[in-house]
Amino acid sequence: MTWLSSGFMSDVFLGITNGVLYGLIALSLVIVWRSTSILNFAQGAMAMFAAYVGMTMSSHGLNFWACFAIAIAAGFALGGLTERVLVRPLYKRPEINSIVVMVGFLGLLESAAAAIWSTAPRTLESPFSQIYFQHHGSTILLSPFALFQIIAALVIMTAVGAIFRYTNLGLQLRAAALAPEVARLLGVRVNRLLTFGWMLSSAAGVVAAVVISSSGSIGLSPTIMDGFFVFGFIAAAVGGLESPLGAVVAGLMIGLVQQFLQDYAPSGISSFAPVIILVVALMIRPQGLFSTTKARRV
Amino acid sequence: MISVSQLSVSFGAIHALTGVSFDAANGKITAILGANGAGKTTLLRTITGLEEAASGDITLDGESLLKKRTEDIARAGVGHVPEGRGVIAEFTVLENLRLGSLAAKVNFQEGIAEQFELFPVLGERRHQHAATLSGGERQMLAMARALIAKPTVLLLDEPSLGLAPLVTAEMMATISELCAKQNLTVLLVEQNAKSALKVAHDAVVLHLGKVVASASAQEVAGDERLRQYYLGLAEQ
Amino acid sequence: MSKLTTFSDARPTTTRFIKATVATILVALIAGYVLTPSTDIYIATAAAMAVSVMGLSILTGFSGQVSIGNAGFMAIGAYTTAIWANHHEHFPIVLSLVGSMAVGALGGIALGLPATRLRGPYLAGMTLAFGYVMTPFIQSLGSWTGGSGGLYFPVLVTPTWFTSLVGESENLIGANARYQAVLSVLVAGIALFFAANLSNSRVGRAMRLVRDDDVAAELVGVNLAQTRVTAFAASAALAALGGSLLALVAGAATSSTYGVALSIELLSLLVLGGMGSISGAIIAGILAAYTDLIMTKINSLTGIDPFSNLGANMKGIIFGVVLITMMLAAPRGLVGLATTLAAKARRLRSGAN
Amino acid sequence: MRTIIRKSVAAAVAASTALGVGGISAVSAGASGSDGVTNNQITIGATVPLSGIASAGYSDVAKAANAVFKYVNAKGGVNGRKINFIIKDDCYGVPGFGCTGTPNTVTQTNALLNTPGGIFATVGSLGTDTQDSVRNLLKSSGVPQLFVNSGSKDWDNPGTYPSLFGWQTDYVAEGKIFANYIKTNFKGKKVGFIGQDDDFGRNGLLGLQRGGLSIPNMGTGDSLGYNVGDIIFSDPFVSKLTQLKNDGVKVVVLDTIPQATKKVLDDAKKLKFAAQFIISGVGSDPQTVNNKNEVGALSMTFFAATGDTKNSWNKWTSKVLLADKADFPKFKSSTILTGNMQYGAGWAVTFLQLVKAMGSNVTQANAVSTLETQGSTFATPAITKLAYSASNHQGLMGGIMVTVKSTTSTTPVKNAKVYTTTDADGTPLVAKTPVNAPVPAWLS
Repeated sequence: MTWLSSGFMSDVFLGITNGVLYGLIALSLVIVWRSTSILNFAQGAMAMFAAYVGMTMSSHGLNFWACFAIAIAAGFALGGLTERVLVRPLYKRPEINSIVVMVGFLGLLESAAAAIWSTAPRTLESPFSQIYFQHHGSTILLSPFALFQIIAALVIMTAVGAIFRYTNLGLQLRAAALAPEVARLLGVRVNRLLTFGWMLSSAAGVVAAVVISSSGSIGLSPTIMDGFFVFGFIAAAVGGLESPLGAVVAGLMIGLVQQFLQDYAPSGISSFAPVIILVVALMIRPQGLFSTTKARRV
Repeated sequence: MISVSQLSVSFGAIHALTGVSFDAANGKITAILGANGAGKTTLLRTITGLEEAASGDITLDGESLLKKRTEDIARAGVGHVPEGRGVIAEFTVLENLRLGSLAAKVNFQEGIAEQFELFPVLGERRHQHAATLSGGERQMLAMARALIAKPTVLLLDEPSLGLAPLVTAEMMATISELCAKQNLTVLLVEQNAKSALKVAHDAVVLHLGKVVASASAQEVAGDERLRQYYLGLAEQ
Repeated sequence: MSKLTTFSDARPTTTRFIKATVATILVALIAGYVLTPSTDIYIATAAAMAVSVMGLSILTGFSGQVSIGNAGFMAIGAYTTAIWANHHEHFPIVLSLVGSMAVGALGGIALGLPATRLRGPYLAGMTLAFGYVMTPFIQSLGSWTGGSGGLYFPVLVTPTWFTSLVGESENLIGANARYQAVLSVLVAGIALFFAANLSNSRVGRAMRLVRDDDVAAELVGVNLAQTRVTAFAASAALAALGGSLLALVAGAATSSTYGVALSIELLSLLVLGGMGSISGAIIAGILAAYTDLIMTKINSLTGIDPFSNLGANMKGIIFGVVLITMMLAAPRGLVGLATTLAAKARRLRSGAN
Repeated sequence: MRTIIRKSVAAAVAASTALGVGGISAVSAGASGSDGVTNNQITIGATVPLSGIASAGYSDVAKAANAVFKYVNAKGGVNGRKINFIIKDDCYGVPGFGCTGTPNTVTQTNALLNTPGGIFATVGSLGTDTQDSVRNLLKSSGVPQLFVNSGSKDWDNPGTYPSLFGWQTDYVAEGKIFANYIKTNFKGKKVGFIGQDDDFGRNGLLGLQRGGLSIPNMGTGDSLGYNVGDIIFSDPFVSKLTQLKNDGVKVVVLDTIPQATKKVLDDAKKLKFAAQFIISGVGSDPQTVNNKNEVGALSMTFFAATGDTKNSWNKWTSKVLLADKADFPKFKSSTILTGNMQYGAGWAVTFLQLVKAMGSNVTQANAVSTLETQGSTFATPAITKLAYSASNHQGLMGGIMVTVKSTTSTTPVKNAKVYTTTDADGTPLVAKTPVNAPVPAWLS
């Protein structure tokens, strides 16, 4: 069983552990993009903010899972509120309007979080051991927490996929995204569904934020999601913003490539490897690798 | 009864509809006729709230529709098969039908059984994506999707567009049959006045956003002036 | 979509000139005496930022391509200037500025060529990636760029004729700052003039045509790819000029300054000022230079302790709120807002007559 | 078409001349040529990160210094002059949210230079890259750059930058002290190193090598160095630590910033790699690192251990911070100082001593010569003397080994000695008894 602790498998495990988070963030970007054609630059900051709302409850004596639940609830609320107040006036406006508003919201949330909770990182109690499994004296780079992280991300991804694929709600969400006018003519309450799409996306992001901030002593800080957002966004663009499956696969791919480059490429390269992946992928297929739409609408 | 009174709609400086008034009787087919750009599609879209009226009123059984949202109008029993049919190409036939049934809260299994009886070809292709259907099949799907919600009013926007004459005739026959069987109020927008007038009870002729005639289908069909100038029909 | 502000104006040239002069003098006076008594460095920064914002305005305002990576071009300009200055003890400023613009334009073409295939969020993503990669890329060039520490060179030496001209020879700091301010404003004035020219040229019209309807543009014979790449090149050249001016003022080029955050700031300033207009770019430049002072003022007026969590982050909060409300309420920026208000006032006046 | 162009020209020219006029007319109100000194006040400034990524922890440095100045001002100042301390937020040189309006170090330093009445010096500005970027600006402006908050070697260069002074023990000297401790206490054990791949890590490694340890130089892509960018987006340490563990390393020296220290300690725990960690003072402050895994690690400080509540300077600093309710609203008499607070108080006291020593002759030139001639006699919270001279602008040259006792405090190692040294290869460590200069009466 030494192959599990080999350098190759070590990189695979670490790559997957990071990659599922990129995938989760990418997925939540795709949900919003598909339904409202808005690229949510504030996605990471919204997740961070909701995570703060929930996780600071631990200082009131609540345990990890209760705080997690509150954070997710806060994520739902924040997502809904954002759609109603900020995003709704942006439909049918030029693209730059939504980019700027969401960028402004990103700045507002990060500064507000720093003002309320300070920039000092807040360590979160982790519910699972972070210590890597040992096998016959050699270390396998997977820990109970890493497994929790991978499983939690996969569960959310599967749940989101199942909602879209198999439920009536999902059918209506897809219809509202593909043909909003037709959906309304069939009695679908499109506005409510758009709000719900943002709530769902926001809550999925919160799961990523909570896992990231409790995955070590780095802790929760206002800017914690910045880097993850950039990589999640790159994953979404590489996978094709229309494709949830593409987002997840691209997220995993970027996690793995980054990990392997870190060990086998000169230092410094790995920090911008995902950008190279993005450029190459967009050169091959400008609409994303997994997108089914034949060409971008102009 | 759908009752339109003094309805005006404009897009910026362009007046799409000006002072349009007519009644569409329950359980009857009212054909809305006129040339391209006469305002037929705008009329239907205003009824279901997709366009905003500048003045006037539209009522369904006495209740105004103007302040209502599209989805609420649909839930009140107004089915609208829009221009170009609006089937969702990425969905299968079944998914399209299921989408149509959700808001009305009808029994889906019974609903599809009914529709497949009415349009057997849809039953055969139930798992195919709508993108793979022919023009006629798509029109059937669009109608079935509207009918599955058991509407009391059905708005049809150019159902014959792009269909072969034989298919058009079949389609018109189906509409006529439905109207009779289910006591459906139908507003039928058509450029193809000839086939529409065959099945319609009443007809409204629009020209440049104004009503030039509103009478029984027979009367309209018999008016030589209307036929020549507004409906583009040659002498009988 | 409402049309963006363009430069066409039917009023006579002289009136416009006088009005523009009066308005700008007023702004400069307010900036000079109300906010702080010593303004030269702020003016130099404002000029440099105005040029950089104008660069983004050409790309985003004229040709409709959203970029979240223009600070990368500023970095190219800053480092070209810094490397040049480190290799030549006496460097002619004009050559240095022109050289930076040329290298910047090359960078613009290099990014513009692949970017022409992309639209919307993919284009934004590509530029974001470019901006993101610039900092580590510059740092990885090691001895050439001074790594993460950056490059330093003697600050702009003020010629003696200038020092005697302003009569401040006893005060080196004052004379230096004055020289930098005058130089920056002069260069910015020339750059903005060229931007205005570009806007009204055949190329500028082609850009706007492509922005509004690229299918129609192609039908009337506009070469889409060429127009888009030209926009990238012009935009990058101006951004590089702005970066070069900032580097000259600083006597340094540091890679961390030109990160994604600055790109986002450029975009925000563009929106606040008003896209596609020269006055918008000038307003944006002034805002950029004075934000910090304004915030200090706000803190002292509201009595918030600048060291407290709230005080230290007040800037970001206000910036975010202003950006959001501007975009939702006045998407054409301060210039658009002023135009609308002026038109309203005119209507009211003519209504009264 | 032509007229349109002419109009735009007109507008652009109008704009540029107007701005120019605005600039020139501001002459009379502009910098007056003075050096920030009046009969009853000395104006100094600093650029520090109050917001943005680097503000956590570091913002306490300037706040503590500010508290010291407020305390002394309240007692009437030094020689009748109060200290007017202007702090500018430079966001660590990185503009961004919370850091809008391009307030990078250069702009903010320029803003300081243009303070009405001028400034006497920048004192206690923070960061290596950030302060490197304004060395020339300050030099050409004739304004001294005092007590830069960084352990880089860049500040000790009196030939090129005669009015630039560092304050803290540099990373090379720290490395030599670590090497000495390792050679005495961990004889024969294999030593590993992880450091930041820049000036910080390279100088620290050089110190270890000059102290007699055989650790290879950092190469690209090897196990020794990491990029700051890497720790933001991923975790470069697992593979490095695995390699060290497999190589049988028992002692690991870290030249890491606090965020990286956290990750290394976490990863070592995850890997069950129980080595003795020795962490640079820059990256070891327990309250900043705030990690249970740090307990037991070794570090170096040039102050009394934070846990030493009996130390006179620690007591004095606590008293000063307690008096400043505005900057330290949550500080209680029982609160344990952080390294950052000690640090801010340290250089603030040094500046006060400088002002005291200058007497009535408060000029920028005299400040430089006073530091060079009398700096080594100043009583400060530091436990070694400042080594300022005409040829040394570095400042402190030594420190004492401490153990991290808890996530809030440190304690000296057994039989702790204060060592002083120079950076040069081969110069030995000199053991000294800790300087514990009493707090001068005029300060207490």
